[in-house]
Amino acid sequence: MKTATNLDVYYEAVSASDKLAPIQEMIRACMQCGTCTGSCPNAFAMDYTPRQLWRLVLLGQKDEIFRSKTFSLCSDCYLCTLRCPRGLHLTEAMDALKQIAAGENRAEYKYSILFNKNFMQSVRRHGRVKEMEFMTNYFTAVKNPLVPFRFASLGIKLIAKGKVSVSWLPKARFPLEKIFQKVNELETPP
Amino acid sequence: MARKIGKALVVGAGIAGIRAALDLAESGYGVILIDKSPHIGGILSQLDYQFPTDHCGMCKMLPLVDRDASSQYCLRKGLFHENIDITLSTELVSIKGEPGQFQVMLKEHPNWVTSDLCTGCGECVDACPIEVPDEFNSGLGTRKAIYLPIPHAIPNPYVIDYTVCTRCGACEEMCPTGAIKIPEKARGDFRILVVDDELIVRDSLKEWLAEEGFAVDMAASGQEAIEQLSQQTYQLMLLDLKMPEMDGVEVLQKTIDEFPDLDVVMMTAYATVETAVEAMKIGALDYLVKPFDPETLIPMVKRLYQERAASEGRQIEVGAVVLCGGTAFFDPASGKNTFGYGIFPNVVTHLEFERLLSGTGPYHGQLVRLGDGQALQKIAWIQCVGSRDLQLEADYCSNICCMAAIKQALVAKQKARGNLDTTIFYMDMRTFGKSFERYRQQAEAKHGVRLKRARIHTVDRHAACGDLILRGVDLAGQSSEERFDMVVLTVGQRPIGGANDLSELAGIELNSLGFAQTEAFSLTRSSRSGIELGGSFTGLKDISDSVVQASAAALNASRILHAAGGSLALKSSSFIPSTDVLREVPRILVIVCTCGVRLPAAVDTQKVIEQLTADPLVDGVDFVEQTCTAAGWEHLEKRVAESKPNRILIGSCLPYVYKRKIKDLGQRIGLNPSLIDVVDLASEYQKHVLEKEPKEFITQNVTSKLEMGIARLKWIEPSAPPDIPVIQRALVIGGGVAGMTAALAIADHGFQVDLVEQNDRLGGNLNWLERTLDGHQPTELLQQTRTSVEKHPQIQVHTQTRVVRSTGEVGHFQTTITDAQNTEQTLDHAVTILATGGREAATSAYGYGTSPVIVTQKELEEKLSNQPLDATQLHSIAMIQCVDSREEPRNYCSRVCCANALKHALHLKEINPDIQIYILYRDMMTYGFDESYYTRARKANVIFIQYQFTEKPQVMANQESVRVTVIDSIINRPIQIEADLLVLATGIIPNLPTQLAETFGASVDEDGFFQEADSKWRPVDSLKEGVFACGLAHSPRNIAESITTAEAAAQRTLRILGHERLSAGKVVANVHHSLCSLCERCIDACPYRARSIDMDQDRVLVNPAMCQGCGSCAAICPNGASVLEGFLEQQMLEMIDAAIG
Amino acid sequence: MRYLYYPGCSLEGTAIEYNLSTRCIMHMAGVELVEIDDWTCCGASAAEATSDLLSLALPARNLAIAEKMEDVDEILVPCSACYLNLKKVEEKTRGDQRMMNTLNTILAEENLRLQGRAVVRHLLDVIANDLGAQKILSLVKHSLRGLIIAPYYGCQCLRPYTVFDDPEVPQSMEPIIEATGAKAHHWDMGATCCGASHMNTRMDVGIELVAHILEGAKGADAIVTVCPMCQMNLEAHQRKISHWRHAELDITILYLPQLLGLAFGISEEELGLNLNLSASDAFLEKIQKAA
Amino acid sequence: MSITGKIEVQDKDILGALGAFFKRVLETDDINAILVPQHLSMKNMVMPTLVTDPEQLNGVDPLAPAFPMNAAKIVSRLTRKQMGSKIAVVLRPCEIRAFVELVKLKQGQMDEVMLIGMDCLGAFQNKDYLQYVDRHGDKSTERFYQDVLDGKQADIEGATLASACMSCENPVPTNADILIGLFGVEIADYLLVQSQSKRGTNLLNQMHMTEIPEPASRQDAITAIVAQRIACRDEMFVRTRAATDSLEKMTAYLANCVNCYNCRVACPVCYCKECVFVTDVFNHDPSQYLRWANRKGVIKMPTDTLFFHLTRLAHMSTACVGCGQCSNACPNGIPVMELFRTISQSTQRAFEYEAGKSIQQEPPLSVFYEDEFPEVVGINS
Repeated sequence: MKTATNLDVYYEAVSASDKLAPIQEMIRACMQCGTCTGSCPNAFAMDYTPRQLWRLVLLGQKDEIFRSKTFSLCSDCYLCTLRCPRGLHLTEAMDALKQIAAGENRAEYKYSILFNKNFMQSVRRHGRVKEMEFMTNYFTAVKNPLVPFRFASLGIKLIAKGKVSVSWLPKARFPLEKIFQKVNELETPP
Repeated sequence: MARKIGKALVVGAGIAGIRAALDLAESGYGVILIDKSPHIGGILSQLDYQFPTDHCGMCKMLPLVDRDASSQYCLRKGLFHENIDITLSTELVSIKGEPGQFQVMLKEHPNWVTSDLCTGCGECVDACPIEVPDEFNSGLGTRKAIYLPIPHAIPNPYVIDYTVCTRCGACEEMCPTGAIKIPEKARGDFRILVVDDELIVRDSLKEWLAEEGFAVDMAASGQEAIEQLSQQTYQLMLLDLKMPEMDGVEVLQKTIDEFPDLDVVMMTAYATVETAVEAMKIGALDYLVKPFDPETLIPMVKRLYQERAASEGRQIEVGAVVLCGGTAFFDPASGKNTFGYGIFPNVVTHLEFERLLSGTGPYHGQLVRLGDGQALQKIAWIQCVGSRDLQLEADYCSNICCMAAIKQALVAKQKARGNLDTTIFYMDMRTFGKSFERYRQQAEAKHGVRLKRARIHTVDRHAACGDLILRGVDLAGQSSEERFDMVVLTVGQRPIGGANDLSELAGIELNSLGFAQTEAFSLTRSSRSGIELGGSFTGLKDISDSVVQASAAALNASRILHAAGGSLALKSSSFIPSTDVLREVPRILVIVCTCGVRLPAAVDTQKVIEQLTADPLVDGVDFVEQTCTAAGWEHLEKRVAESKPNRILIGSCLPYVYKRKIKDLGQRIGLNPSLIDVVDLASEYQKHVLEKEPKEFITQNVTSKLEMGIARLKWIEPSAPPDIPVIQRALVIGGGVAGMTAALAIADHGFQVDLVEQNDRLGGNLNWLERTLDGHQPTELLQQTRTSVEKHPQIQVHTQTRVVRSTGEVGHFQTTITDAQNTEQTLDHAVTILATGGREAATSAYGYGTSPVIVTQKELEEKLSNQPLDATQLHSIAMIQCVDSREEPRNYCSRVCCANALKHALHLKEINPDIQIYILYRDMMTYGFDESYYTRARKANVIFIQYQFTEKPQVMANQESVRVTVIDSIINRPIQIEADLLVLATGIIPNLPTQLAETFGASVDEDGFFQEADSKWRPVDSLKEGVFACGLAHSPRNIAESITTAEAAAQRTLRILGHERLSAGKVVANVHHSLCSLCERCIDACPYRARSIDMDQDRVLVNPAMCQGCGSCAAICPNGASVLEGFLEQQMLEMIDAAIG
Repeated sequence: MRYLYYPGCSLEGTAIEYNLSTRCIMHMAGVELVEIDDWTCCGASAAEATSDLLSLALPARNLAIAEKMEDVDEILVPCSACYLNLKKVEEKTRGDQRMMNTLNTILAEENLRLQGRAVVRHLLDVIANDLGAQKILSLVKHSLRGLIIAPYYGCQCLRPYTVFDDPEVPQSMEPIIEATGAKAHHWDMGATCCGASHMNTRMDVGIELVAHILEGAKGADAIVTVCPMCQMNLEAHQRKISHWRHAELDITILYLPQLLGLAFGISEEELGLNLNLSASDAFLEKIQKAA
Repeated sequence: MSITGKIEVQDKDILGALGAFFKRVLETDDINAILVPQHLSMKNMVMPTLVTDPEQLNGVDPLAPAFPMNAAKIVSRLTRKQMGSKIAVVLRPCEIRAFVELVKLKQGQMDEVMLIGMDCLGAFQNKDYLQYVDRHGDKSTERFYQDVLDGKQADIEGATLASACMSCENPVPTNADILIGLFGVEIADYLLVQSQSKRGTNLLNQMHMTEIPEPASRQDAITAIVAQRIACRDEMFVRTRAATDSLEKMTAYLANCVNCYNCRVACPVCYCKECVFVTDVFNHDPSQYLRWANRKGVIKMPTDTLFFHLTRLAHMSTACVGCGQCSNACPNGIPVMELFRTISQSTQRAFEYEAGKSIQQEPPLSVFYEDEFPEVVGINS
């Protein structure tokens, strides 16, 4: 018989204040049928399949979840949401996990978080996204010299086609500072 | 003796309807059995094989005593019972009145084919130009507008599908017997009013409809329409929704009450469909979305026209109604259709697959790929298609699909002689019924059916080879892709179309899912007294449960009839006093129907006469044109009156058609009807004619058939069938809810009942059950039932009493009982019901007994109700399901434990929402509508962890807490649960000592439960007639289900108790003692245990009421000491002789 | 016919040609497009991964402005990502007063107010259902007979809201393609995922997904898309993918309106065909020869 | 526990030794009577005698090549009901097997009989035996067993073993309580005695037999003789099948039958009180014969001969032990045994049944198994 001491998972009751709670709420009716995993185009690249991820969420395995790359690999294709026989909003639940990861600035998801952050900064500043500005900022932020290299040829192509204006600033500017602030205000608990 | 016979209406002639009808008819009531389809048998007419035996067996439902009252052959082919009137193609229109006195309106679609005249030659089919999908083969083939609804029915007249028939009359011309008469009601009499403000719409509609021969008028506005309606009678109004001034809805409101006979169809633009739907609520029949073309409009108008033209109303009076509305199935082509159903030819539903397996199916039972005709090699079943799917608003399980899929896989494997790979993709394998678990394990282990726990979402097709590709994920998380030749979608139940209408017209409630709602603790009682529910109308069920429920429904209907004064009829002998011809030399009159000119054209009639009259016993041979017509029959009777034969042989077609006529004729001329016989000549000689056989050959064939009939008649000994006296009392053993229910049911029919209970109080398990999953109160039920039993003047309760011994057989048992004071008493009774119950199994698994925090489900329930347990103080509870169950030696599912776990979990969550509850399960057996509680429990944050049988949870406990370690199947890692309480679901074991069962001639199955005569078709009977079982002694069941078995068992006894003497069939076995060598082989061979040896007299005895006339004894007896009345050896030899002559 | 028009950021940058061609063919079809004033970014997929509320507030702003503008309520959106984000607001506020109030609290910062009138329409929906194949056929001047075109729908115009087509087996593009005289390529990759922003963050995964799609298009002359993200993913990395896969997977990728424009006889320049990264000369030649 | 012992033979007087042994059996407390074949006078057949007086065992001769009847019928008569006493019966292996069948058919009981089975050397047909005994007088038995044990089957002093015996593959009894063995035994010195049941062991224990090991030569001798017989049997099967493989040939095979029903009377397992062939069923109307004749122009009289044999085959072939009494009884020399054994071979194999082999095995056709003979029943096809 296995004894408790050599278990690698230890289950703790999840308290309602936990950040996972709202996500657990979203997927409670899950019955582990695996339709999500079977449908996911990115499952092949995931460490935990979506079904396993939801299982970990239900079991409150927060550390395990945020060690996993699974949710960051969700490309929002909505197939699982469409197909889930329980009608669960799984893509939204994936997004919610991404949000927690972003909020906690978790190093594991550096690229996605930086990508999104820089994107949103661009939006916040100009109202519309300036691809050149945002990509440059992203490349700077990831601090990995290889990443921009991968895009170099594409970037040159785009510039050559005149699709990415070399000018950093958009023609029109509609800063969304107020909206960002208000959202932030509403989301910050009193 | 005054005979008050009640009458009941049974709606739906599927398996449940047939069972209910037969039960009521056998008790002596008159039954009207209707079905809206043109055949009986319901869905089962399409299914050839049933689990767990993998073949049919429907005939086992036929009456066992007084057998001659009904047909005694394949029940899938036909049902005839003298107390049952079957009207097909008939629908219910309304039910008015009170229980005991309902006025029911029926609508009959008269068939344009006179069934008595149709010989089934099929020439009409060749003539018919219309071809439509064949519903019998689930649309896998086509049929004509005139067709056989099912290929095997008897009688099997052709019917015309008037919704597609063009009335071209081709069939009418072809019919050789003039059986087809297409009514010439002109469409011109059908007046249609088209109301639309747009001229172009009015004009085109008028043009299309006029072309079809309808009378069409037009109105350009609502006002105009109302004026026209007041001047002229219209049958149909096509009404535009959006019109200036007065819109369609307003017109509808103004006319609907004034012209109740007017059908209204709304015409609407896409945008206003919702308004049109509203209009239907006011009273419009349907709507059409503009723009529409004639292809949409014309069929709809035709259908409305036909319904009006073809329907005839009929009012009947009945005391009670059994409503078996049936079920529909999910259409996988509806909605997203990710399986490619209807797109890929080899994606079929499991209903269609039944037809593929069937010898009468479109491919004659050959398992081939549709399309290229290659032998199937790999088939996949996908479970839960349209079930357990919240997106499809189907938060329920369809009960039967798991077993259906396993059965299909096994039958398919058998057909393919092993050269077939079968895989079933499932979520939970719900093998909750008796013997199902073993069946499943055998399928896997012995026959190699693969079961994979995975929900498949999409079926793709390989473009080049047509293979179907399934992608799924296994438990370990591995995605896999597999190819199959065929994919079978096991589709879930849906309420029948028109369920709402049916509920409205019958005045009964539906549940939120659209199935019929039953009352608390009943599976048959609808919300309206006097209307009982049967079959899958209350949720899909397997044959066994359907049959039990139908008998229970019959019982409750019978109660209503009885209470209303329609007491069970005491049957007077139906034997007709007639001339004693036994001592006379046979004088046989042979009458041959010429079927117009067909017979003389094919046969040398003179030669027939010559050959037959060579036999001195043949009194004469006569030819009559069409005995089936009134004139022909008159001629026959005249001829009989002239020659006064003492035996009559009629050579014609369709012998069953003459059954009633013969009875009448016999009565009139004082001849026992069994001395009049009909042989079917037509079907054979017509076949020979088609095959162009020479005339001599056909003549010989016909002669030989007639000679066989003569040989049979010569040897017939008309004697009254034997009967046995009945002591009209019942014994019920066991005073739990099942026993009490059965006792009350019988006593309510006026019969004395002895109820024997070994404990000092009645109630059994109800004494500790506090609540049910669906929120009903067992305590109240117990209180009521116990009081009724104790107060009932017809029930003698014997508590602290046991059965000592019993002798005898159906009709008269003598049972000795002994009470606490060891006082013996002998009871005489006709029937016995074993309701000895069951109990929660004891266990020593998972550390039970070592710690007070490890309890069973029952103990938890008791702790919760007596409240030594304060749920508000608990933090965490673990529950383990299937303890010692679904593995040898208790290799069965106890059916109630999963529901119980949910019940406790939800109850605990209600008291204390913060308790963490973990349910460790193998397969959640929340079958049927209980599935919604499973969902509810998950939503209430109960954590469900599936464990593998091979890796059971590990438990470590001290006196305060327990630690459960379980490998979660999904993440495949051990999870540890610290719990304050561990609850074990140990399942149910029966309280039916083998010795007790055997005392009554019954037996127990390998798990100690009552062994049914047949698990599907005679689920509460023992093989020995007169002994029945119900409740937990029969099988694990919840309260309502147990009660239903009790009602069913009671109903089965009423068939016997209702008679002073039990009449056997005419064909029963007998023993010629002088020839008998007492080898006793007949006793072994008798499948009905009807034979015994009388030690005192050294004789083999036959109980005529138990004997079913199967002839096994006569076959095994080497020297004819065992004989079957009506099948004498001389007679058989002579018939064989005639046949080969 | 008149629609409000929300081009979205991409159509001002990497997908200029989508914008050009959409405007061209709509003009040809007699459809008037009224660009929403001062529209801003819908949040793309980044907002979703950052904040739930923000991902609704950003599109809500645009809907609120739209509702102020004209008497038409329908907003035509060519970009699928933008479409979904805007649509999500429409769906989530329907019947949910609390959500509506929350968003309006935010929008009040810019003196905007959402009423819930706006109906978000995808370009494909409008082409397939409002114009219809019949109308397209009537506009074709240069039949594309002889060409085989693979319809690629992507995800977000189909899912999770099933508005105008089957979300698993979409078909709306086929009659339109066939109206141009070309043949639709029969494949089952039309509704699969292109990997979205994986190309930026996890190129290995993105390439895997795109490679499948390109492989599935074998036999077609071009793939048409209705989303800038899909277009970019399918066309930008073809060389690399071909190299990795050891197969020639280059194929022309066009926006649907570009294809229609060609059939309508509009010049390549006007349609911005020169801006495509993957419009091969061979394909353009075949177009010339078609008919 | 089986016991093997020996019956000492003095002066090569085997029959004498057997007589003495049976006498000792009869003298035990358990046994009140013994059924054993004896010569009543040397000119006679050897017939079963029921002996209670040990002094009346002088003519014991179970080794004579005479087999006038299958004694299973006699044992059945004796045990059909409770007798109240215990008897020992000395039987050939085929008689034991026939009795086992009869017990299963409730025509006898095992409780009160002690079965003593002899290694069987075979026998002549009745008429051959009478000639043989005529020729050799009181030496006939001795000459016979010497010849047979020397390996002769045919042409034993001008006579031939009955065909049934020549093709009998069961010369050693099974299901006996006590076996008396000859094969592979130096019968000049002793006879082998062996218990085959608990009851037999008990009895031998009471008799204080000298225990010896089974001689090594015995199994070889048995194997050899069984092989010889099986070869003979199989050759007979081939011959008989060829002679009966069509209705016409079968009719010819049985053409000599005169409906005397002797074969039925002689058959040990034909147990009916009154055969259906002597009931009214076959008492046809006189006009019937003419009708039959009319149909074909000629019919063989008496009728129903083929039907009679087919009926018996249907009823009894699964119980046939191959004792050959039917052939022995036929006045017209029809090889009835050959026909029955050939058919039985097939029917018994079909039901995986061997007549007389085991008391536990249910006779075929008592129970209908849904899954048997799918090709016949038509289910599952």
